[in-house]
Amino acid sequence: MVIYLLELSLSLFVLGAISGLVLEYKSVIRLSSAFATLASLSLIALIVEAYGHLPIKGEILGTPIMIDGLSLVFLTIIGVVGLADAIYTFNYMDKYEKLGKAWVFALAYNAFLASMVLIVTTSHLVWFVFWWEIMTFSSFVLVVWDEKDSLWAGVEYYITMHLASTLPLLLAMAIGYSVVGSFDGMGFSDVAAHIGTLSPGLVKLLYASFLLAFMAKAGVVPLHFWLPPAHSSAPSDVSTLLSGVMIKMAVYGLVRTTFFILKPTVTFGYLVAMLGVVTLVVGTLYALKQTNAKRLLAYHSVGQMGYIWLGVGIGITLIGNSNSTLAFIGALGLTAGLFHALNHALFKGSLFLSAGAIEYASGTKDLNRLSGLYKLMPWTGIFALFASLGISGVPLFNGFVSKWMIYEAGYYSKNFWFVLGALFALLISAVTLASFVKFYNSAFGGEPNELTSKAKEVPGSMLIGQGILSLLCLVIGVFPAIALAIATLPVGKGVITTGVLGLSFHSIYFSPVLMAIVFGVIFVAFLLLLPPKAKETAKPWDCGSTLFPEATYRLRASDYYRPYEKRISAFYALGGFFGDLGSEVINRTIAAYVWVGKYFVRTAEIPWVTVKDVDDLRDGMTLHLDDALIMPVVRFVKVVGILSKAAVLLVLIIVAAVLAALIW
Amino acid sequence: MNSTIFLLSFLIPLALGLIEFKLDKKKADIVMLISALSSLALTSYGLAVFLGNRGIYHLVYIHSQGLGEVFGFVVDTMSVLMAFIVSLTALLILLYAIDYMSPTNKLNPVESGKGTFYGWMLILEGAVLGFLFSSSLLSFLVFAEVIAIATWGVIRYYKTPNARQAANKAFGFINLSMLFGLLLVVVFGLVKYHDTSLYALGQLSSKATLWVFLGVMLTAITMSSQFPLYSWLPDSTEAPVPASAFIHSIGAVEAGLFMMVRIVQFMNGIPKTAYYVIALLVVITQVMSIFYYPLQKDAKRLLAYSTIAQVGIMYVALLGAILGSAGGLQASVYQLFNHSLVKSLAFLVAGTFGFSFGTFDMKKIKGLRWILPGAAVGWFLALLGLAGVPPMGLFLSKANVIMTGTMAVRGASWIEWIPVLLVLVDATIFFMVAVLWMKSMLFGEPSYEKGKISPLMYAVLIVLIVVMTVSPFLTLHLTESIRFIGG
Amino acid sequence: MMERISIVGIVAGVVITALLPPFLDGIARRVKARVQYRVGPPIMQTFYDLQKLFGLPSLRPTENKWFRVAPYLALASAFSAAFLLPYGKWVPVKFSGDIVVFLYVLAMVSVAIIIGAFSTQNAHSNIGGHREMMMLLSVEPILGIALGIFAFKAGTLSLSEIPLKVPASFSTVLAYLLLIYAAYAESGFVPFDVAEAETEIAGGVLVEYSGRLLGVLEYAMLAKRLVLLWLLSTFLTIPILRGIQLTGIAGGLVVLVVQLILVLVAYPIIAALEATNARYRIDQAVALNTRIFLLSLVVLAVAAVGW
Amino acid sequence: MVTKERLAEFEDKFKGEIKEKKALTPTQILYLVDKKDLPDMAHYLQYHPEFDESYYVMGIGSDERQLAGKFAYAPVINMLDSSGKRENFYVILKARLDKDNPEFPSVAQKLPAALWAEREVRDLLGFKPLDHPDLRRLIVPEDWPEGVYPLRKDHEYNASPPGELQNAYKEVPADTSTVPIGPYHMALDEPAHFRLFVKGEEIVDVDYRGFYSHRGIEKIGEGRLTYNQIFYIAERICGICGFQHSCAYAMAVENIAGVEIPARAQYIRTILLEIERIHSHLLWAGVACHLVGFDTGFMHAWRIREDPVMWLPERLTGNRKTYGMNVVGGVRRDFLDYRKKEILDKMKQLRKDVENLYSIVTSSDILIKRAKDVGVLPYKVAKDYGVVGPTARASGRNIDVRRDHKVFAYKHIDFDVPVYKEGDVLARVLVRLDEVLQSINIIEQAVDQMPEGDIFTPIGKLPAYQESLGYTEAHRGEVIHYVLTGTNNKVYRWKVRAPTYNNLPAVPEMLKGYRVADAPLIIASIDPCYACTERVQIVDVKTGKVKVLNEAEFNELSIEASERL
Repeated sequence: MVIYLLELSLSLFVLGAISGLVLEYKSVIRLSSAFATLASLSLIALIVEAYGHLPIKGEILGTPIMIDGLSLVFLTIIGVVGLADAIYTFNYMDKYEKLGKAWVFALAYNAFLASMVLIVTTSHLVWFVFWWEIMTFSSFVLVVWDEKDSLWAGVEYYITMHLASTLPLLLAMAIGYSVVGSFDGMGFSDVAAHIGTLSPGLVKLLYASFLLAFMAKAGVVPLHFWLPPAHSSAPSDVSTLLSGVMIKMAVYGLVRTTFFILKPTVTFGYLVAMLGVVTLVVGTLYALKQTNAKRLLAYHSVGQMGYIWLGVGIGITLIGNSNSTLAFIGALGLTAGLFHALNHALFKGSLFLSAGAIEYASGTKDLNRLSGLYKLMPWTGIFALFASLGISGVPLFNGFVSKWMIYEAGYYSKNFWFVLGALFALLISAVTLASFVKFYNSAFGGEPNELTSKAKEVPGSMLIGQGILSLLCLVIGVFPAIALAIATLPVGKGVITTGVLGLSFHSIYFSPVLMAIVFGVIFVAFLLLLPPKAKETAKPWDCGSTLFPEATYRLRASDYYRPYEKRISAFYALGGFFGDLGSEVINRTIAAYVWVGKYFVRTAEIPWVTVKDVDDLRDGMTLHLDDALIMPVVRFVKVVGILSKAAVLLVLIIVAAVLAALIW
Repeated sequence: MNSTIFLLSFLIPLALGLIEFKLDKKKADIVMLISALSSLALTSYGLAVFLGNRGIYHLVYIHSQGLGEVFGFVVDTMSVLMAFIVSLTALLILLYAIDYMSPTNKLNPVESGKGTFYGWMLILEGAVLGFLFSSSLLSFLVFAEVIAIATWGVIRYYKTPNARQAANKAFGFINLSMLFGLLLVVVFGLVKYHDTSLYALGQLSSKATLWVFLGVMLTAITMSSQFPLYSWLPDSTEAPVPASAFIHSIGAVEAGLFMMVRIVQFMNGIPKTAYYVIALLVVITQVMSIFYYPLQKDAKRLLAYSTIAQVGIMYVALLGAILGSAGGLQASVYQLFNHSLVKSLAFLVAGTFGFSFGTFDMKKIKGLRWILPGAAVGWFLALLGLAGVPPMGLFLSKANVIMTGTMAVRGASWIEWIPVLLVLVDATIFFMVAVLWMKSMLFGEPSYEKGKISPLMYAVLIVLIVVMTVSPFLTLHLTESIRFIGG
Repeated sequence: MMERISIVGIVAGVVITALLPPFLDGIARRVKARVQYRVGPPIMQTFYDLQKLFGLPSLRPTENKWFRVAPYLALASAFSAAFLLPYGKWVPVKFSGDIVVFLYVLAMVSVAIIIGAFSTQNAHSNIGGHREMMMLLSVEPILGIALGIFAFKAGTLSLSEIPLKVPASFSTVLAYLLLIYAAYAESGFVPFDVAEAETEIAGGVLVEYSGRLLGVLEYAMLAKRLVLLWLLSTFLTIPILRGIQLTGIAGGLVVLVVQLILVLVAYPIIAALEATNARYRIDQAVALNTRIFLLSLVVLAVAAVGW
Repeated sequence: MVTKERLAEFEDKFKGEIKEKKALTPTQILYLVDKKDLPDMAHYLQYHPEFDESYYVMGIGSDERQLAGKFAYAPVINMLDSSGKRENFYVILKARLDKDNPEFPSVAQKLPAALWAEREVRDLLGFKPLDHPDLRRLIVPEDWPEGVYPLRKDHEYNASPPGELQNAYKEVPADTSTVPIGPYHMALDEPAHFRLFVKGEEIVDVDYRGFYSHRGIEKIGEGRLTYNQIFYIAERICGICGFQHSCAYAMAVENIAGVEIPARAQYIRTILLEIERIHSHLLWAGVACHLVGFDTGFMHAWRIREDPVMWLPERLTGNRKTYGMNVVGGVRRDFLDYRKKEILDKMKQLRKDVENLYSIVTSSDILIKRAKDVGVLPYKVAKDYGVVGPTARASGRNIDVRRDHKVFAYKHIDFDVPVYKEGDVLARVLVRLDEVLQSINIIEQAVDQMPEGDIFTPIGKLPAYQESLGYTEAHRGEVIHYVLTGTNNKVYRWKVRAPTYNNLPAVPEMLKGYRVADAPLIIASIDPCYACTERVQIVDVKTGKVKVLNEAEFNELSIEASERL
């Protein structure tokens, strides 16, 4: 049954993919989004169906399928975010009508979603890598969609992926194959079974290549540089999938490979956790500076990914621990990480959709130029606010619960480094809050200016898309049990007992519902006790000056937190230094290449060109080694003028020789 | 196992090819179509029959006391599949050629003389098909010579000085290599054992094995343009695009490798020295091509270097085979199949540039997706395909090569890892170059007004894309039946 | 769920949080007046002020409804925070591991105020809001680390259990100092009142508010100050008294009374401090906070070493 | 007393242009010059190497069509000799302008100090300064119609033509947001509008618009009141420096009448001037503390200001402020001898209180932090803008009219003039605190040395169409009055220039690059007195209606102005 549902959704994706045959732009978009929506729905149905009886094994088109708790968590992410995003896409893509190529979109968009579904369901290493590549490929096509500033971002993204994600994966795959020895025997479990026979060096290599591959895809520092440009220049519905779903695939891969192929070791766990801490600090502090709405969100994706890795890292470190309490804390950390991945998919997805709506309505994503949108697009405003509160980890929103679990896990690990990490996570969430105060207020606060005054609320489908995700943020925030029911599957029950009222694990208890009731009661009580009586309106107090430029009477996004950033400028300087270092390395490599390349090209013909970069070399004539050896002879013969005869001669000799041999 | 099918499948093109020289225009087209179609029909029928009852059939037609097995067939998965793919690709290429070799071609319009072109092409096809089935080094030699001549013919077709030089170069190099390689081996074989049959290779003493191997290898790597004598291939892009497509995807280049595979298949106990020699040459080739990619601005030359590297990868797989893993053979052949399809697509797309803009200079071409959408998609897929991105077949075959390679060298000294890892490096470099070129070529402000290519050409491209995407999954398991034969 | 709630605690919490702040403020004003050779207003003056403000209607500078909701959100957050603190032996709402909750809920007060301040097209209130945010940004870490040290030492994250378990050690003493500083700065007493800064940015976050809304907002701010002070007094009281065996209602009451006394003593001191200080510029305040923050990291390390 | 050779050089240089020269008093030289070289002359004089402290004082514009059939424009330069001889004098360069087309080459293009003066004459008299850098309207309100010039003789003082609103503000610079300070703002004790263009909290550029509290002082004075009646107005120009103004005015008239007032009268004026100075500085210190949120300092400063500082003049003159002591030729009321002791005691008490206050103020180092390195005004800028008073002295300008021009009894008293180089707010604070102590010295000396004798020399009829300057060093800097007498004891043209008029244009320079949080302190640090600065025509900004003032109403207004603090 479950497999049928999976096949159903996949085939719906396929239908969506080929809906490009309809040719007419709008209808193609509508059709493919419709199919994607249905497919996502059937995914959700699948989740409900599969929930009771895991794991489920099967096969589709020769690729072995295995759906267990872990897959289910990520299927949920794909299903829910995919649903919202597909609905959102109905109208959103009209923005790009003049670009045409709707069929490409249909193809890439559905392929993207389908590939991710297969990634989390396949149990075969080679197919995993295969779909992984398809995912990268289709996402690249979608990233470079608007063909302007996105081009470079997309290329950067794709090349980085190929270098840092594909290569290691291929290597790992090869190593895996080398122990298994047959294509069909590449199932996760089979590889795991044979891993023992590897030499320790190769095992280390295996760990390293998996880690590198998933770091790159997750945008973990120092491999995060591709993420902000790519996410911010892609169409918003694509950014949602990238940031909400795709980078989660890295988390899936990390957990899957670590627990199902390799063995979770302590050092590896520490590595992951520390990478997480560094990432959450760097990503979020950089996000604080951004004034481009989507860039800001993208940097937060980096930061939040740090939280997830911290949780997972704690899990990897402690889950195998002999001390049962610590092992338990490990399980908690892992759960927290996965739960946060789920939550991040929700609020970040919603935020990107809102950013898209803002751009759709006002034509810009530059926060400096936005103002007073709340008046004109209240729904988008509300949704954006909920999602912002969610990501800032404000109580009663989903972000809080998972972050709280991460803190608890880090703290109760009784390990100074994890405690420190948890503390940093806590402090950084204040920074997150700050930067979303900026995001929300500079877009929605104040009064509309001449740019935004023309904006109006976006079409219904886009609102539904945002609404689904951002309301889920609130619901899960109050009733975490809903999401935790799924998030706890991988580590099995008993780690966290969740009820409608709250969640508890060994003596730790928190009840969002109770919190909500307390807060709500007080709030309503005061509202009833002292209802606001503010009938009379007035324009904001400008000290009674005449002819005042009202539009400029507010803080611009680029002005927020200047003193604070100045305070920590040393940090940014450090970041800049590493950035320069990276680009320097690349430049040196190219220079070195050009230097060598000079010997492969005759640049004498190029007049007045000093060879600086590769492009100059291209105009020269390529030299060949064998030419250098043989051409003199040939020229000599040519000078003698009997080349053609020589050729004939050569043939004759050969034939003669053969005949001679025959007569022998 | 009735082998006349295969006999006809290459005799028809050879015969009709000779007739073509007298024809031109429509007539030529028709004759060409007849021969190409018939050979495809025959090979596919043969394939069907073969799949019905698999096995390795060895048929001897001419056998003499002095010369042992002069002419015979080895019909096995490898040759049959290969033959099918060759004839299929050949047909597609020739169909493409019908409209390409026309007065509307911007770069070099063709008023007359189609006949000669078809003639050479058909002979080439026939020779290759014959080559595939050959069961003795002697017939390998003969067919190789024919291939060399036909190659010479198609390359010099435009008769420009460059074309002539390139043609002579190709011809000269191949023959040179044969003079000191295959020819010597054959002569040696005839003189010493009075037999050049592949089946005889199994019984050679290890010393003899080494020398025979090296001799054949010299010719093989020259035909498939590996290190010492490689530069004829880039120059051969002077040929008409369909010709280049043929040469690069299923011509001399692949023939060379094929021969090599056969040798490895039939020999046993190949000494390590041979391994090191070929490994060295392959590594050098790989490194060179890595350096050559970024220097090219001419679409066809870029593809040429990629061919060198791709064939190199096939040799890397073969290295695994030499170390004794059958997986190596499979990987090598599998790579061969996928490459021939992707590469022919790449060349045919590149051809449309010349056809509708009159240039192959990738610097000059901008905004391709606006002015020639079909070609844009084709180019996008072809380049990424060559770089080994799924769903295009080369991903699977490269993965295959690496996996088998790793398995072969696992636990060996680090030196033997080098060729395997180089495959990854090479793929990456080509990938970067490809992506950067696509960025500049496909998008942005168009540099030419809208170009147009005929529906037939479009059709060919689409068919190729489909085949290229589907075939890897079909052939994957077929190739697994390739095994060592000799001994 | 009921076992998590203590009715007595709720009653105590409501009474204290509702009535104490204006009263304390009255005392503070009186003290300041004395320092300045003035007679000063009556103790109840703040009650009168609030009463007056509650009676007046408010102007509406924007259609944005968050402007009107924000003060109530702030007030509710402040009270919710108060409900997490122990009153005597009674904790109104008891979670375990609620330090994090407490910190966030406390931050919510500022967040609500900030959202209100930014909802209007007014640079003064915007600047006020972003100063408030920066104060939060630079003080919250110190508060977090101070509490973190206590938790680390006490071995629990529960606000009501830490004071019962925290051992006396070098790092704990330092942690107390940090806590005091953080609480003072977070409450926005002079010299940290940069967000209101009446003579610079005309009241900052408050500038657009008037009448009842203003009243609610000021009430929320006062309540927040009390919550912080109460946290402080709890952390001082219970460790001192836990030595003596306090059991039953009586014991609880004793603790409650001591808490109250501490607060009543602390407030005039704060007032005196306020009276004898000028206001920091925001960058100076942030600079000071970050310095203290680095210091607190050192303290944390000390705690980790085990002193 | 000025020796010939001091001026010879100048006269040679501009021989052609100088039509006529006359010495109004030994230290006030008036040249009647040709308008086309005004800028060069002004520039030459201000930047003369031997007079490096000299500065542009004011530009007098007057409608002399009834006398000479022409308009007149007269920049005044205060020549301060730095060669040690201390031969200081005022130079008035009077140029006559064509009555139909009153245009002249702008001095402001060379001297920023002249910016406001020329905007003023454009607003009020319709002169046309050619190539003036920025000719936005300065004084008349936004809704005042173009082409109506209130200070021309043919304009009825109560006429109020209708007009429509027009924008006289700077453009908002790119990427900045705007923060208004004033007209109604806690940081200002009088209406004025600073428009700060900020990036974050950092000030990028500033626009100033003021003159909200115009009162018809000059216009009303001219041609309607006799020279003695004008005292009422003169003293009520400002509530804080009222006595300074009346002294300056008295001095100008006495110069014209050519009388030297009795020594005792001079001492009395001196004492009251210093008391007024102490009062003002204490008041200012209080405000400054309040602005940085240090209310304790504020309260204490003002407590001291009440008693003894305002208690004392009440005893001496009958008024706590606005003493009403002056009359042309001397003072009204004499100090009875037993008051001397009182004064000395109060001074003792005051000294104690002030030192106590200092300790309170400096007890909070945050206050120092806030004032240090903030609002720096470099020496050069200070000179270019002709900044005066403590503001100038804090920027290293060594100028003080009391000393340089030996007014009243100061010539007999020794006191030193505090000068600081730093030029930041802190320096301005320190200058003022030092001056308070200096003033206490001066008063004590004066009380000791005060000679016997009468306090008043009567003056008969004033000569018609004579002109002269009068000046004192007010607590904010040089106050200067220009009087041109008319027929039968009326005043034909009376021009008042308060110190803030010179200091205010430099404020934007001080604000740039600092933070919004500093702005109130920086603005306050020049101790601005808008009431002084903004005399002239009365216009209610809200309605644009002109009130007709009789003397009584007028006094009320002035009293309000003084009570505004």
